Amino acid sequence: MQELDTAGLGSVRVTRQSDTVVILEKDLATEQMVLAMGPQHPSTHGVLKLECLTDGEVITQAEPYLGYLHRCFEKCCENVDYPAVVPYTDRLDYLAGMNSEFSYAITVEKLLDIEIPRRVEFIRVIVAELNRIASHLVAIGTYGIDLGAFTPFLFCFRDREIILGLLEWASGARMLYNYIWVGGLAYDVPTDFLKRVKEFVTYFRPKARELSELLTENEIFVKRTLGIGIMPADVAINYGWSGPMLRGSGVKWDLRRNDPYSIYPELDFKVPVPDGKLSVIGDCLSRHLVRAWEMDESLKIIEQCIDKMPSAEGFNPRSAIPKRIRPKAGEVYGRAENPRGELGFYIESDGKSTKPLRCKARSSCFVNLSAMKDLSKGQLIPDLVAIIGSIDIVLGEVDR
Amino acid sequence: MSEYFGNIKTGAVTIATGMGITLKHFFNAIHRKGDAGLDDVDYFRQVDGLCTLQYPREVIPTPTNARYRLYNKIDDCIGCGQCVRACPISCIEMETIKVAPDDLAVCGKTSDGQQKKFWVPLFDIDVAKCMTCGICTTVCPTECLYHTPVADFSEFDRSNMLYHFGNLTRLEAEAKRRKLAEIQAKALAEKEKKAAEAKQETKDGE
Amino acid sequence: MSTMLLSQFSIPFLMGNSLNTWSEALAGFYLYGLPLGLVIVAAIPLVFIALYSLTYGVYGERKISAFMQDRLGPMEVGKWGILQTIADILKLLQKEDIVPASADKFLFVVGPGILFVGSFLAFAVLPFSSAFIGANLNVGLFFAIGIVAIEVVGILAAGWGSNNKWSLYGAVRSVAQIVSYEIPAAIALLCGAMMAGTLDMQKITMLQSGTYGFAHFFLFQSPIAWLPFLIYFIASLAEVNRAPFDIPEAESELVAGYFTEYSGMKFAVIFLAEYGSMFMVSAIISIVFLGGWNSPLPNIGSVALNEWTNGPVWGAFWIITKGFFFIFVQMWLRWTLPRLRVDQLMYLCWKVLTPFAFISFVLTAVWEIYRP
Amino acid sequence: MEEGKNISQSLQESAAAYSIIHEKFGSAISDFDANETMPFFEVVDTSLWTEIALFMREHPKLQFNYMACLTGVDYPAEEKLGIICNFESLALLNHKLAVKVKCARNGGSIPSVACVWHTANWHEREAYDMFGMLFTGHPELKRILCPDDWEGYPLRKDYKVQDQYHGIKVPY
Repeated sequence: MQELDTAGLGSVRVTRQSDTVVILEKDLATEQMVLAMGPQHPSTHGVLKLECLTDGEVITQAEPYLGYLHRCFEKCCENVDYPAVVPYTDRLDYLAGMNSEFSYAITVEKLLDIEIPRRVEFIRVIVAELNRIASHLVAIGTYGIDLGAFTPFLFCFRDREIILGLLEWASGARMLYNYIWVGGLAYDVPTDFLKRVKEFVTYFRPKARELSELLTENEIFVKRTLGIGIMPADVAINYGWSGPMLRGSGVKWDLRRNDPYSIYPELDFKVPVPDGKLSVIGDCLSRHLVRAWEMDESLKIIEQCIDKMPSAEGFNPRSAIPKRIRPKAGEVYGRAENPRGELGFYIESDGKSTKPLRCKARSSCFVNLSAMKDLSKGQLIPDLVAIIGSIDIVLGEVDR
Repeated sequence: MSEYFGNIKTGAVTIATGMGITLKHFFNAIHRKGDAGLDDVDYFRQVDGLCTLQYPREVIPTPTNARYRLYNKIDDCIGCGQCVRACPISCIEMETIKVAPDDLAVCGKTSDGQQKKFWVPLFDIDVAKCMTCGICTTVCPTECLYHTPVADFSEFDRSNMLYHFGNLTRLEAEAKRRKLAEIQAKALAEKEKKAAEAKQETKDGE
Repeated sequence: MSTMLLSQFSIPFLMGNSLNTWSEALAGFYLYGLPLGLVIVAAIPLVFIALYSLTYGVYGERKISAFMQDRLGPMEVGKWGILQTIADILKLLQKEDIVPASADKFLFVVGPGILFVGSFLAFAVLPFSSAFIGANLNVGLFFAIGIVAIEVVGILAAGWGSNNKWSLYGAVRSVAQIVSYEIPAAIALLCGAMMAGTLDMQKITMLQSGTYGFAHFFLFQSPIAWLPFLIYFIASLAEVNRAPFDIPEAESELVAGYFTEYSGMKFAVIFLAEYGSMFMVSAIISIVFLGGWNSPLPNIGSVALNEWTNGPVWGAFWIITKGFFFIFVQMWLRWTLPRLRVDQLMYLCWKVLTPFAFISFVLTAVWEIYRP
Repeated sequence: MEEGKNISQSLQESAAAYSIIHEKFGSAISDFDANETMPFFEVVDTSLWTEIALFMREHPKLQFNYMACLTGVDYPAEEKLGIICNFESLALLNHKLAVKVKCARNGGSIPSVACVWHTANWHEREAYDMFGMLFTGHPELKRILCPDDWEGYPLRKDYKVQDQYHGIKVPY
């Protein structure tokens, strides 16, 4: 008779009877189970696979597997002209196409070193902020679903629908806009557009309030997210987190403020960070709250932009677009604040071709998700769902 | 202990608030929002209420500048091929035949009076591939290629997604091709003759 | 013979208010001197009620959720989509009945059956009107509490038999949840039983009848009856796996919990059982606290509203209305609240509901002794 | 005008940061490429790369705590592969700097900095996946976006897609 220790699975007393091991007695040891969460799972927000090692409901290790939605964005970019990359950027983060385009456009403009008409900048900011609200609405709504509240999701989609309608009216498409071009815009906005946007802002404020009453202030919701998946600020920075994730950890860092581009320096808005009163800094609730607050700030930005908007007289949205985009040889890393964080583009040009030599998208979701392994350790399965939801991944951007 | 009762109290209060909101919406369900498009002045003056529509019968109008199904007004197409080159995913396939000089009048002019110099026997758009980016429409010099606001054009058979816009039948195209070949052959012969003559002349000159 | 037959036939229609005669008459129905053992005949109306509650439960759930979410809900089948559930049933009937290759076939097949039986057995002791109860047990309430536990076996069989990790999680969660919540639920119901002094469902209901209508209901008979009422309502949500306690089938965590692998009619049976038990707990709460088949309308002077609205048929109307009201509240909660976590669920059960249930038990006892 | 001044100021900051690193490592790093769009230097002695990275993160006047991006690049003309890292001192000193590290095109390797910045972990896996350079010292260097048994490195300029993948025709 002997005792075997089976690597943390509790000890087993066995005996040998002519070469076969007979288990006499087993401790009340739990066995670890491999649980494949995804690629088809309701709460992985797309085709993400998490291979979890679970001990009961407790996750001892979770390893993300990506690439199910890999569409060779970077290879495609090397084979098309600079302006033709724009529709592909829409498809990175398909919930915030305008922001992705914006990021790409300012990157190439930095390389080209061209001046953009002011009205173009204002329109860009308005559509980007509208899209940010739309994207945060999806984030908040799907987070509700992850935690079991279905109704807020549909309220979010009801309001997002209006934003998509507005953007469709401006750009011609609902999600994949190809509206912000390198050096300008595809079209000027329709005549009544700004008036309607302003009406939307007044319409949306009470709805946002209702949403927060229904979901964010709900005690069950708070209990489900408070203190779950805490990420300290320094670790978050080391992981390269950005956007609402980083702000949720209490770092006041917003590229619109700290690395200003476009007309953001002229605008008055706050960078919301949790103060630790409503939530534990760095937990899921903080990240959720930051998103909710950011919607308010975006509304403010939109209002200011409409007030300050230069007149449309003699305005040609394509006036600054070069006839042929062929940047000088060089490299550039440009970035903008996306709803999910820093979307950067590294572009290398050889100075001869009209196609980029290398175009890399630094996706915020990809980087944010890389902390999954650390965050999920020792959490329960429902908490894992809450954490994935709070990271707010868009697999289109993770896998590119 | 006070935390314990506080928790129960906040729980009860917030749950009641949430239930109030959903109940309000429940009773609001006697209203329906309507199907105004966003370009409608009264869009935000519609009542709050059920906001979904019964799709095939009720549709939110797409704005006039919406960018969905790609359409080519072939009568205006001059066959320049810029769209084919611009398309990032090569969903346009095009074949052109140069118009013979005596056919120019038959081939006609575009609506803005430009002489067409190419027959376009083949102009196929694979709308299944098309990602409606609109790049082809911006390079089109005659603006004959454009996106229409028709958003729902699904098909049961994928081959029906291949839209043919070419305006010549195969026989016609063959005839035009042959004619062009003849003319070209003639021109070539002419050229050779001329070259030969020139050669002769230079020889003679020597 | 013929007169005997006639009398037996006409009994249910002639008996009026006298208790349980309809069902007993049906059960004791002799044809040519042979007992047809017609408990089954007595059960037929029950099954119809159950199917009705399923059909319109599902339809109601879809419509109610739609209206709360500013949607239209099902609209295509019939006017306002009223035939949607029938279309769904037809669809489910035609579906392939898949048994996973690696499933434990016996448990997989037997699971939904046990679930269904567990949820519908309790219907036997529910008095649907003064003249109709499936089986008039003198321990009816006890039977109803006990029989719910059979569901657990069905859920565990289904979850284990599926041989799917998500199903197993769902099943284990469900067992833990239902077993825990039985305790506050039972204690809360005991408060009602204590006020009635009997476990007989029909007698409990009768004790709540009177000319003042709702004022005779146990909920309004004692100043602390709202507490066991609330506790039982919350615990019953957990017992039938409704939100915010739907963690055994939490679709965003466990895909569909213990019935992930089910399809076709087996899925339909599980669904039927779920809506059946929803109605069952709603009926129990209305019987114990809200007077069952008694009309809530009081007599006002010479306007004898209470008497006009009481009787066997009215009784069935009242209890089904009350049941549906609680089903509505269950749905209302489901479409408002997020889901609790497993440990929070247990916290709520053991640290909130159970102590309060004991407190309400003691207070009810005190009230019953020293009642003015 | 305002913007122009800003950029040149950030360039000065980058240059100052570079000079600190240069002081320490001397000829192990190349000269400073002071362009306006992305000022960078190249690590000549690649074996020192992890050390330089750690120095960049820890030095009180550098404090590059944030790796914004790590890009793999193919240089077929030089027969080299490279990575470009964009660093930033986030919320501390707010200066930026980019670093290039190159290795041989066939079987080349670069020391991993995943132990210095967590960001580098997945980015290096991605660069390996797409270009095929090895990162020595990486905790788990395996493909991330492509399947594990994919052939070739897709973002190399001379990449030819495989015909069949588990019996599925690949080229569309």
